[in-house]
Amino acid sequence: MTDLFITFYAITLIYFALSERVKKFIWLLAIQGLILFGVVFFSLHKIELFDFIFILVETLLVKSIVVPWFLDEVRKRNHLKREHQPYIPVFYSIIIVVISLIVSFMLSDYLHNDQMHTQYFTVAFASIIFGIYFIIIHKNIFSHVVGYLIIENGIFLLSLAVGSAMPLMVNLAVLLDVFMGVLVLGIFINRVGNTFKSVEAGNLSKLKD
Amino acid sequence: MISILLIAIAALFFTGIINKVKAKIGGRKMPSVFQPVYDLIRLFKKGAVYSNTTSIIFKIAPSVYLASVFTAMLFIPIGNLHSLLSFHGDFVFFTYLLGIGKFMMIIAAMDTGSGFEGMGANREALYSLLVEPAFFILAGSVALFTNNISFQELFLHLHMSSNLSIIIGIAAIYVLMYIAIVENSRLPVDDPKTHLELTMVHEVMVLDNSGFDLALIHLASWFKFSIYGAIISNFLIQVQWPVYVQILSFFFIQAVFAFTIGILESFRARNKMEKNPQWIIMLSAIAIVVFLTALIITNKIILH
Amino acid sequence: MDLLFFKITIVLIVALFVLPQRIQYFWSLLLHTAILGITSFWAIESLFFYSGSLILPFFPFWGNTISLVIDPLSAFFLLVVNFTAFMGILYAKGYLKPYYETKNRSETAFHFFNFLGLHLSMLLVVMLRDAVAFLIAWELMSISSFFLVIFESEKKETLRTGIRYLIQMHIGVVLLMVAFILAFVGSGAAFSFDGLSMYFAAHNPFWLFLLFFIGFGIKAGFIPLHSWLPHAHPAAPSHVSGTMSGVMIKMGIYGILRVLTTIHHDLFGIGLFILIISLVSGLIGISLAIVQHDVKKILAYSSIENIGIIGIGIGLGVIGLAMNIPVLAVLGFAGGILHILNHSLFKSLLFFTAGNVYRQTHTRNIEQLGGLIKKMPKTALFFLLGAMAISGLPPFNGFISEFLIYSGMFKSLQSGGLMTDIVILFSFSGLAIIGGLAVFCFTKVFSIVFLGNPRSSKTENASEVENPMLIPDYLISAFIIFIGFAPALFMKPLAEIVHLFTGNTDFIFQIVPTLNKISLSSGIFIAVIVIFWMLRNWQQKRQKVEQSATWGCGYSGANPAIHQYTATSYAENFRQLSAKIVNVKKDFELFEETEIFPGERTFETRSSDIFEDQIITKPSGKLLSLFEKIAVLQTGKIQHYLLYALVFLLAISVFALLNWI
Amino acid sequence: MQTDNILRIKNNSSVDLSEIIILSYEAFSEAAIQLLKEEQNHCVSYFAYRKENDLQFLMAVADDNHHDIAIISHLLKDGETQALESLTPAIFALHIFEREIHENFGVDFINHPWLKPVRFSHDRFNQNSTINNYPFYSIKSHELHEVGVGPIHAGVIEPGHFRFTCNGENVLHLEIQLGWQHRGVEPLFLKKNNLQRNLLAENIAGDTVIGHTWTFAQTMETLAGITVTEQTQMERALALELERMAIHTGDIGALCVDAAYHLGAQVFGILRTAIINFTQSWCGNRFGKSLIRLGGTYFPFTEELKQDLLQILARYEKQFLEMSHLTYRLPSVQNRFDFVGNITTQQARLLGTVGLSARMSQVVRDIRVSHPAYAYQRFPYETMVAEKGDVFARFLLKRKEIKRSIAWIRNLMEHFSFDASQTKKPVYNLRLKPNHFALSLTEGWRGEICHCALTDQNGALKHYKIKDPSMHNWKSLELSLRNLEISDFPINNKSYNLSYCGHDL
Repeated sequence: MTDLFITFYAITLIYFALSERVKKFIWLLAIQGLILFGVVFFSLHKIELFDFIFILVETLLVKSIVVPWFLDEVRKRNHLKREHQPYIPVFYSIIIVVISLIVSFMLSDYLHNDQMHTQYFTVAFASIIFGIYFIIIHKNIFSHVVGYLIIENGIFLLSLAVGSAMPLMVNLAVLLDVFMGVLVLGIFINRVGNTFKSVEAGNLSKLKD
Repeated sequence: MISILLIAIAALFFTGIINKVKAKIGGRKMPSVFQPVYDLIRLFKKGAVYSNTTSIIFKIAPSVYLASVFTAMLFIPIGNLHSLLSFHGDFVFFTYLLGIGKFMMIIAAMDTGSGFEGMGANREALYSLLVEPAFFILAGSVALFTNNISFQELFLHLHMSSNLSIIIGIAAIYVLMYIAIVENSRLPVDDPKTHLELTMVHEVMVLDNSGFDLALIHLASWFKFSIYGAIISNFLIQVQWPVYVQILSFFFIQAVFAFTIGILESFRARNKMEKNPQWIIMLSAIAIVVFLTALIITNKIILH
Repeated sequence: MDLLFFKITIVLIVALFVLPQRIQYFWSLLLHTAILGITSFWAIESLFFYSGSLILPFFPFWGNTISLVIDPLSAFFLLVVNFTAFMGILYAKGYLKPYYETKNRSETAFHFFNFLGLHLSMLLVVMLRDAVAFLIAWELMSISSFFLVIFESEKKETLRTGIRYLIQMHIGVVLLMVAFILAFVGSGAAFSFDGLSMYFAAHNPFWLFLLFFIGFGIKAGFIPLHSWLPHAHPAAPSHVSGTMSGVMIKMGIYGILRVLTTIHHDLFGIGLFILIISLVSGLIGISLAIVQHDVKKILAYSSIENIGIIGIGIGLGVIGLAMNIPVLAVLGFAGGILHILNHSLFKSLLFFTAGNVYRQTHTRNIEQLGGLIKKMPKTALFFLLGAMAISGLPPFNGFISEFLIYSGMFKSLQSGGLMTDIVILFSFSGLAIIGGLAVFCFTKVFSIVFLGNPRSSKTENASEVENPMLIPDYLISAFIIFIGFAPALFMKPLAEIVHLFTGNTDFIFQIVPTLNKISLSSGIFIAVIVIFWMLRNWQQKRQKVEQSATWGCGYSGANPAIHQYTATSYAENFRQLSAKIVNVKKDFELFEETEIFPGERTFETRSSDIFEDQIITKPSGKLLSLFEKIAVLQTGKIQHYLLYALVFLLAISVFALLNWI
Repeated sequence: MQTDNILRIKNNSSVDLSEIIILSYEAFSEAAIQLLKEEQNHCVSYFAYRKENDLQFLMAVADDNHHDIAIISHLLKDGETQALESLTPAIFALHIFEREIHENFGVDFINHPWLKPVRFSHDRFNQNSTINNYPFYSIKSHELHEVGVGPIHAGVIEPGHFRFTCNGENVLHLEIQLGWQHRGVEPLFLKKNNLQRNLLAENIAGDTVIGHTWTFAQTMETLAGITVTEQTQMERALALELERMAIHTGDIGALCVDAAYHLGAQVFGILRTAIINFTQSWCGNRFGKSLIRLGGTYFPFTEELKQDLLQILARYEKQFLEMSHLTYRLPSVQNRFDFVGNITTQQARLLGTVGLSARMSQVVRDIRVSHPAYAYQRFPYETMVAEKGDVFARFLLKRKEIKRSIAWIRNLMEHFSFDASQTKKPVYNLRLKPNHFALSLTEGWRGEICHCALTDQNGALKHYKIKDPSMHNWKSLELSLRNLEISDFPINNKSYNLSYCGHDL
């Protein structure tokens, strides 16, 4: 069953590469949250109840509801509609995401040992690579936040891959980190949005001067 | 042999159902499901006008096109009903056979020396080239999954037993549906209803065809739809079902397929032309995920 | 065979120079026929009646007798070379006719002499095993083809192209020499192909193979070693380019195959290497073909693509051997080798028909052609046949070889490991894309050249060429269709050849029923076309059929020449997707924002080969300026390529030496 | 600025011809350039007419800030060389007027960059220029192809010929050739009686019946010196806003068709029908023909009609907002509309676009605000602009204008009570002031409509000049297409929805 969610997760990454609209990004993030919930639900029920509930809350509530909702608010307030042309055409992004998926799958086959749940590693690695790539190719600061969240989802999966006790702590830290990040960036965008109509990273360098 | 008949019958209703669904959603009075068939019959009875610019290529292309689609149809089984022709790697032949029809249609469009038709031919050439890998990767995944390389055996051995094979099924149906849409130039790649030549793909390619030739072309694209519908239905029909159930479910699935396309066409706008390539290559990307899944199922990638 | 025979041959060939111009052709035809007769006899004997190698003592050399060895691989190449070269000389009769007025007796004699030389040297290349003799034959082949390329040497561009070609060929030959010497030094075995196996058995084969691959690859035109190819083919007369593209570049493939027969371990890396280079060559070759305007340049780039397809087959075969998947090995090799034959057929057909067009219109720029199907209907149909065959469409021969490769891949998916499967995934996706791109490319060429309305006055006086010029086209077409419809007949000899590599050829015979079904399906397809066509004619007899102008929205003032798609326009949407690879520059000044009433503009595109730019032109330019700066070479003008050769050679040799000696 | 000797009049007013100062061409061009350099000014009409054997040029320049219109004039004597230095290189927006004068009278405009036929009028000076040898702009190349669309389109649009110079899918340049349905409307005005003129005005452009007829009525009423009642004024403005709503709704529907969003297309079609059906119940014609008549009307608006209208509006508004919001938010529609066919503010100013086409590029140009008729003086209208100048901006602006029109109509309904007895019956027997010049401007749904009329010493019409907003805006469509894909043409064309017959006249 976990494999099923893993595959869906891989497909969401392809859609991320294909999409150009901010709204679609948010929507995809919410779906990823749901998929992560599915992953956790079907694979972690052996661990302690408290941890289990915690993770469920985190994936279902935070990842698929709170964060997307918050981002949507930011989007609405700033009238963000669409990315300007990313630095690399979408056509190539799709090819790149596919290659990163293949590499990631092959890597997890190569790495498999008893300490690691390579199931999660497959898309976790691809997700992190793609998140970084996503940040690189987009100009809009809002999309950078989205890329950050994609990486975060990847890290979440990676922490599932590494073990069962450790990840909670890792995750907690990451979660807080991201939460703060989103919050700060959100506020920041809100403020910047008033001065700059289009929230582009290029404009930020102007802000420094 | 029966499978060809079934596919041909389904083809006749396909466009009618799509139109009916679209009309219903748009709140218009519905044309009869048979309307496209009537139109076709009328076309078969008509004379033709040929451009002075055109050569033999233009005249023979529709026949070759329909022949290629018709011959391709011979390879498609339905459940237990065997196809007329079947051999190892027949889906390669199938794809290239459709390719020869496309080749002829493209050069026939260029034969008219019209800017419009050049445009259509050019678009068709690009899109069909982009969509080709998706079909091969999908076929490869299923071949890997079932260890068979002909349509007949692929589907006979396709058992949706585990969770992962369900993914293969869903994703394959999804990709196939969109391949059918690209191949037949429907929304969101192309809109057959938009009235201006400048935005169309397939319709503008056949702008100069008339009468019998045009009827052949229409018939070929119906068959094409029905062929893909049949392939999709094979993913769902189980061979252990009784034959009549198989036939009924074949028609049911074809109808659902047409219905889905009708709904899709009502509720979304078409792509911007320059976005089409990336949208089409996405199908190959999803097909690759299917391939990876097949690798997991066959324990080529060992995960735990 | 002794020296006397050899001497007689030379005398007969040299006799060309004393014969009058009219007879030269027939004399050389006679000689070609004789050569063809003898060697084909050997080849057929070896391939069909005699299992094992046929060994003929040929030439005493430094005390050793150098023999001609004809194993099935050689025999196959002998037949392919003979057929294509013979078609070339048949075609030359008509094609050269206009040149008799401008060229004098010795010039034409020299041309025929070289063509004979090319034919003969190619035959020797595939028969000789001794390294020295092989290299001499190889060199002979390069030099004779050089002289053939510069036939129209009054054109400066042609001469430059020829010299560039010669230099690159020499780099190749030096690399081969180095490779042979390294093997000789490393193993102490015989200085020949047979000696290589001993070397390879004792060492990691990859590096020496790499050296061989580069040496042979320059001839074969693998990207990035291809840069001579798109220049030399258009410069040469059509019968020469047909022969060069049809068989001469295959000599590189022959070399690689010959070396591969001697390697028996550590094959995976080699296979992967061949496969990757081939995929790249296939994809980039055809992409570059799409954006050209020069019909022969398109065909040249498409040769690179086909070398890629051959390489994919061979690469997969090697991987199959390495991973112990016999079905992949057998069908990969079978497909690759069959494609050698197929490509020699349709590529020479395409070059000959393109030659017809050039002869009648005096332009190779397809943007100035159009509507030729009405004036040159036979040429057009032959070109169409070639175009469909090269696009790998059934029921023609190109499909059969691609089908063999495909079925090898699909059949081995289950038995292969993860790595193999991923490799296969990329291979069949790549092959599918290459096939699609070939359709894109050849629909473009065919439609722009032959269909629609004429685009310039160049086509006004065009008429169909004389029938004798079409004879080779008929023969080749018959062969193309024959392979397409009866592929099973070719499987037995193919098995003989594949046996050299795999030792097991069951799978070829297993595929025969499938091929028979393909023939059946093709037959049904043709029958269905005929039925629809007859139905259509029957219906149209009863109905009113009119002629009228193409629909132009009711506007009657339009100029039909500019209202149709051009080659550049056709390629444009593909160019946008592959801008980085095809590197097309537009000479066009965009309209400014405030330029409401635009001024005069011109528009032109140029495509430059990115590999040529990055690997040859730029580095050699930089090196040159570097040398100039440090004033090492004060001599002034040096050929860029010479420098390139030197540096490249040194680098490779040092690299190779450091690794194993 | 030598504005002191320039005659300035208000919208919908007439002036004696003798008051118009005739300048030398140097002074004329200097004044014209001076005036048009200012951002608030734009040329609403520039034409020539025969005054005996001489040629009198008249230019009307509207000043948006001062709410008046400057009139300048020049007389080209018969004996002089029929060649003048063109003003177009300085003021691009004048190109179409000069071309028109050139076509009609053969006056050569030196240094005009684009001196091509406008509409192939029957009495054109150069009879050799025919519709099939229009000198299209062409880029010298073997590698480009041209696509000619029209005059017969696959859909039912009016005839026009569009010549695209393309590199593959990309349009490098578009040139539009019109003039296929030239009917000679302007000369007809001189021959007919007033009722016939009224009917003719209704048929200038079939989709701008109210706009053109109202402008015509104002021109004639000014010349005759009669005024219509307050109620009639309000009715006419109401009809104008209804027309705007109906056509904008239809346009949005047509945009949906071109984006292949069939649901939207059908719903907007239904909504448009609701509005035009109301017009039908009011005056018997869906497009408002026969509603506006000189001096009065046969179809006074009543309180019952008001109730109907309010009901229809309520229903319409709810559905329209819902559907347009859905359309607006649909990602596939957004993808199709965004960044397509962009016209920058600078370009819009250079082209001198008017109406919707100007406002979509942040150029505030609205006659209802700058030169308001009585109805808009009493119930002011606030105009608005869109930002980006692309198809999406045009879609959005149409949507907003509909909303604002509804609000304006509501305001009118609330604060004005209609009474049929307050209206007068039409009068066709008008005595026009002799030797007068009258000008009227109306903001039709497409943009400003300008009618000018001149009378001779007997009070008969001597010259009648119509300018449809499309005259300015067609060039904007040409520019929109530059460096765009050819498949984006239909959607651009629909978003402008310019008039063919309004241009061809």
